Amino acid sequence: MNELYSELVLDLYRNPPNRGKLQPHNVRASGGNPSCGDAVTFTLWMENGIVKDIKFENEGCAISTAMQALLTEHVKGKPVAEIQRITEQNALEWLGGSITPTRQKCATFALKILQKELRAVEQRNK
Amino acid sequence: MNELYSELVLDLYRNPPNRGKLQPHNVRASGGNPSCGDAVTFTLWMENGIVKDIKFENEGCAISTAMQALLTEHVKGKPVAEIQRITEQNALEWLGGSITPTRQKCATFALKILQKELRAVEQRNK
Amino acid sequence: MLRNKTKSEISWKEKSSMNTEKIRKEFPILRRKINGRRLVYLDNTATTQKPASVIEAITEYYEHHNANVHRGIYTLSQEASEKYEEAHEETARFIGAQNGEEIVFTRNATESLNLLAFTLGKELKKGDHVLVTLLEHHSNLVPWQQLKEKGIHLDIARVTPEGLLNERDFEEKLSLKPKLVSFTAASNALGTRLPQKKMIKAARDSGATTIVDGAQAVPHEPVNVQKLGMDFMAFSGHKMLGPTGIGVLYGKKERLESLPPFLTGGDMIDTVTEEKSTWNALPWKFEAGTPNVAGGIGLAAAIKYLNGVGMEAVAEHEQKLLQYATNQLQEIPGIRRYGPSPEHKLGIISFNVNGIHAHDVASVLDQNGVQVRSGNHCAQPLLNALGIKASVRASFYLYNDRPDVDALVDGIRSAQKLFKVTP
Amino acid sequence: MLRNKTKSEISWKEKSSMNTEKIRKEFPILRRKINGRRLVYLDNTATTQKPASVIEAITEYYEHHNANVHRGIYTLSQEASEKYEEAHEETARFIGAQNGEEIVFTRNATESLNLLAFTLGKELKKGDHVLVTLLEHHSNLVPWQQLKEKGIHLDIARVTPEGLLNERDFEEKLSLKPKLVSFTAASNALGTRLPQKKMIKAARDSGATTIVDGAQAVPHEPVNVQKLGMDFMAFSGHKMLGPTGIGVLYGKKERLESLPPFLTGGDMIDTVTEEKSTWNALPWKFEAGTPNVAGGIGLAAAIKYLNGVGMEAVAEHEQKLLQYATNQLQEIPGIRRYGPSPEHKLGIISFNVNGIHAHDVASVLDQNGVQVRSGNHCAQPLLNALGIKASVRASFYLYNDRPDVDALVDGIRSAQKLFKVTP
Ligand SMILES: Cc1ncc(COP(=O)(O)O)c(C=O)c1O
Ligand SMILES: Cc1ncc(COP(=O)(O)O)c(C=O)c1O
Repeated sequence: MNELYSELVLDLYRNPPNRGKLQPHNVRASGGNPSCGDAVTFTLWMENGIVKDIKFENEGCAISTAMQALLTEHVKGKPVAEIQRITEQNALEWLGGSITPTRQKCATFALKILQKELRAVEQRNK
Repeated sequence: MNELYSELVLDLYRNPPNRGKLQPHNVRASGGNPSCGDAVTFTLWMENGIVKDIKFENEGCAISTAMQALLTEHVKGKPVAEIQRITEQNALEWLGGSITPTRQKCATFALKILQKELRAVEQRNK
Repeated sequence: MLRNKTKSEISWKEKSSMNTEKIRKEFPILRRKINGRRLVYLDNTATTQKPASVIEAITEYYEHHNANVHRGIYTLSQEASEKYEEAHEETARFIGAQNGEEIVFTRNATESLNLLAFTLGKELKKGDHVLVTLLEHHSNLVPWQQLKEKGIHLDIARVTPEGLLNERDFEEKLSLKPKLVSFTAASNALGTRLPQKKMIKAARDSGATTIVDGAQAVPHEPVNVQKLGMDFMAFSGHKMLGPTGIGVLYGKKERLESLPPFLTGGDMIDTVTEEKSTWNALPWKFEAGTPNVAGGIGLAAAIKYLNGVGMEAVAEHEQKLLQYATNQLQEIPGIRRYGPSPEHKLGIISFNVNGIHAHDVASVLDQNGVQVRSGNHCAQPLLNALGIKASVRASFYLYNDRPDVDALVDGIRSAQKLFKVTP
Repeated sequence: MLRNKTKSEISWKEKSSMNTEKIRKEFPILRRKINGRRLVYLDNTATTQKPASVIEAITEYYEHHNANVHRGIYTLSQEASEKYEEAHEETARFIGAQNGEEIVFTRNATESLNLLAFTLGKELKKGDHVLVTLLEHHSNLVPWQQLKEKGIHLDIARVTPEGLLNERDFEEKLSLKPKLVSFTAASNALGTRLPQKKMIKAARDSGATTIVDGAQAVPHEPVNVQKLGMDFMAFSGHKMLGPTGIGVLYGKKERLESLPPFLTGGDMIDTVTEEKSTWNALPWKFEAGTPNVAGGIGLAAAIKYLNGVGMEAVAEHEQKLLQYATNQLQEIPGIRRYGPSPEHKLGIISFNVNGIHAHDVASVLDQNGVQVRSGNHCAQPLLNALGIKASVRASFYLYNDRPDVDALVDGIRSAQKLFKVTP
C-alpha cells in the first residue's frame, strides 16, 4: 500500500462525489494555494445556518481533490458552528495515510477557504 | 630585531626630518587614509619642474610617519618626472623590514597623494 | 531491449569527456538514501549540491582564519581579508571580468537584481520604458514592476508557442527605446536559452543599459562578460556548487562607479560626519556591513572545482543527459513536454503526465528517491501564457548520470501504474 | 606580587559560574598559534569565533539535507525547509519574540537597518524628524542620513564627556516629535550601554516608532523584546558565534505586516501576473530569493550553544573579565582609556598608549598573538566628538580568560619598550 496515496485518496481523486456547480446556490467560497496553482470553488445552499447542499469545482492534485470531496461529504447537513470546529488535524485524519508536511497545505487550504467564507456570511447576517 | 619596526622606522618616527610647514611654499598636497584616521600635508617649493624643498605635517602611525619623512628626503632636489616613477614597491623597500599587507596602505598612501598633486600641477602649467 | 541498453551504455562512456563516477564520489550528500532508495537529485535549477572541497573550504575558514575583513591589522583579519578579496578575483576570472573591482558579492541573484532596480531605478523618469521578457524568473520581473509606482512602463517581450523568445516582438519593443533591458540568459522554467549576444547588441545599439540574469547560465556553460558585452550580470553561488547566502553582481567598472550606493553603513563608507558620508572604493561601496566571508570563500572553492572539470565539459555532459532523457521520456505514453527541443535548451525538462497532477508525480517520484520540482517554478506569467498551472521539472548537473534518468523514467511509470493512467 | 596573583586567581575561579577551560576546547580556532604565540582573540565586537557545533551544523546540512526551501515537495526540500523554519523559531524564543513570523533573516544587522530605512522611510514626509544618538555604529547612522534627500531632519542626541548618552539632550530632541527613534543598545566603540528600556518608553510615549540596534546587546546579555517593547530590533549572527552572512530583523507582527516589502522576487511573492504581484506571509515577505539556509541553521546552532551556557553567565563572565582588565590596565602608566566605568559598559576596553599610535600598538600586540582592533571602529562621528582619531579596542566574549588579559597587558608593555616610551 502506498503511504501517501491510500486507496481512498485514489478513488476519490478518480471519482470525486459532489463535483460540479450547485444550481441554485446562495453561498460561494473560492480561493487557491497560489504557490502550487491549486484552486477551488465551493457552491452552497444554506438555510437557517445549516449547509443543505454543497458542491465543488477544482483544479488540483489528488490530495487536494480527495480532501475537497470528503469535506463536502462531511459538511452536508451540518450547522455552521459544527463546521467551524473542524480542525486541520481532523481533516488530515479523514484521509487516512500519512500526509507528508509539504503536502499538508494541499490537503488543508480548502477547509480554511470554506470556514472563512462561512464566517463572513455570519458577519453579514448579524 | 623587530620585523615590522626596524631601527630605521623607529628612529624616523621619533625624530622625523623635514617635519613642519615650508614657508613660503608654492605647492600643497594634502590627504588621508580615512579608514584609519591618518592624514598628511606636504608643502613644497617648486621651480622649473624640480622640487627645491619640501616639508610635511602629519597625524599617523610609525610606519606612515617614517615613510613620509623618507619620501621628503628622496624627492628633495628631484625633477617631477623622476618622482612620478617611484613605485609603491620602491617606497616599501626604503623602509627595510617587511611591511605586512594590512600596514602597506599606511606606508604608501602619502606617495599617492604627492604624485597626484604633482600631476595636477603639471596639468595646470600646460 | 537489454542488448540495446548495453550498446548505448558503451557509446555513452566513450563519448563522455567527464568522469561522472569520480565526480559523484566528491559529493557527500549523494551517499544518502531517500525512502530507502538511491538519492537522485534532479532539482539543480533550484539549487545544487556541494562537493567536499566547498564544505571543507568553509570549515577551514572557521577553524583557522575567521575574523572580520578589511578593518583589522592583525594576522587573522589580514588572512580573512586576503581570502575574501581573492574570492572576488577568482569570480572575476571565471566570468572574464577585468578584475575583482567588478564583482560585488550579494546574498543571491535576487538581491543583485534588486540592487540594480533600486539604483538604476533612481535615475529613471516618469514615462521611461524598461524591457524584460516573458521568460523571466519572478526575481527579474517583480523588482521592475515596483518601478511602475514612479510612472515607468514595463514592457514584456512575448514567447513563441514552443517557449522560445519571440525575437520580432523583442525588437519591436526595443523600438520604444527602453532605458534598461534586462533578460535572463536561460529560462529556469523551460530551459530555453535566449540569444544573449544578439539581444545585448541590439539593446546597446538602441541606447539601453543591458542587464543579464545569468543565474541559469553561469553554472552551466562558459560565460565571458567582456565578449558578451552586457553592462551588468546577476547570478547565485548556491546554483553553482557554492554555499547559500552568496550571490554576485557583475558590473562594468565605469558603470559601477557611476551608480549610487544601495545599502549603506559600515565598510562601504570612506568618511562619515554627522551630516554626510562619502563612499569606499569598488566593490566595497556596494557591500555594506560585515559580508558573508565564508560564503565568498566557499564560492571561490566551487569555482575552482568547476574549473577543474571545465565548463565546456559540464555543458557537454548536461546536453548529452538532456538528449538521453528526452529520448527516454518520448517512449512513455501520456507525457506532455514543454519548451523547445534540446538544442535550444539547458539541461532542464519540464513536463506533465496525463491524468496525474504535477504534485502527485513529484510525490511518487520522491517515494522512489527522485527529487524533482513541481509547481510554477517562480515563473507564473510564463506558465499562464503557456496555459499551464504547474509542471514537473527535472534538471541536470555535472554529477547526474544515466541511472538518474532511468530512475526518473521508472518513477514516472510507477506513478502511472498507481494512478491507473497507463494507456 | 606573585602572592597577590594567586589570591585573585582563586577567588576568580570560585566566583565564575562558567567553565571557560571547557568552553575554549569547543572552539577549534583557539588551538591555533599566531606568530608562534597562543591566539588571543580580543576583537569580539567585530566578529566572534565559532564553536565546533556551529561548524558541524553547517557541514551536516550540506552533507545530508541541502535543497532549496519552501518550494519543493520532495524529501530533501522538506527537511531543509523544516530546519530553516525551525531556525526562525529558535531565534524568536532566544529574544522572547512571539514566534518565527516576527523573525526576518537578513545578511547582517546593517541590512536589517537598511530594510527599515527603506520601508519605514517610504512613509516619511518632508520635514519629519528621525532621532539617533552619537553612539551609533555607521550602520545605524548612514542609512538615516540618506533620507535627508527627501527632506527628513536627522537629529543626533549628544554624549557626555565620559561617553555616556546625554539623556537630557535625548529628551529635548524627543520633543521635536521624531517619527522614528533608532538607537544602539550599546556602543561598539566604547562599550557604553544605553538606558534601553527608559529610552524605548520615552520614545513610544512621544509617539515614535522605536528601533533598537541590538548588534552588541543580543550576543552579550539576556534580551527580551516583549519586555523591552521596541517595535523593531536588528542584530547579526556572526557576532554571536553564528556564521557570516546571516542577520536578523525582529519586528512586532502587526508592524511587519503593515510594512511594504523591501527586496522583491522569488519566494516573497504570492501571485505574480505580468502587471503586478501580491506578497507572501510573514516572515517570507521580507526574504526575497533563495535565503542563506545554511546560515540560518548555523545561527540556530549558535543560539543553542549560548543557551547551553546561559546568557546570564555570559554577561557575568564578561563583566568580571572587564573589571580584571580595567584594573590591570590601570597599573600601566601612560594609558588613556575612553568611555565610562565598567558598570556602564559591555566587555569592551577602548584606549590609547601615550607616544604610540593605535595601529602600532595593534601591530605589536599582533606580534604577541593578541588580536585587537585599532581605528575608528565604524563610529567616526563619536570619535570626532571625543577628539580622538583612532583608538585600540579589546573586547571580550565567553571564551576569553585571564591569560588573555595578561597577554594584552604584556603586549602593551612590550610596545612601550620597543617604542621607548616607558615613563
Ligand atoms: C533565471 C533565474 N533568475 C533568478 C533566480 C533567483 O535566484 P536566487 O533565488 O538565488 O536569488 C533564479 C533561481 O531560481 C533563476 O533560475
Ligand atoms: C552596534 C553595531 N551596530 C551595527 C553593526 C553592524 O553589524 P554588521 O556589520 O554585522 O552589519 C555593528 C558591527 O560592528 C555594531 O557593533
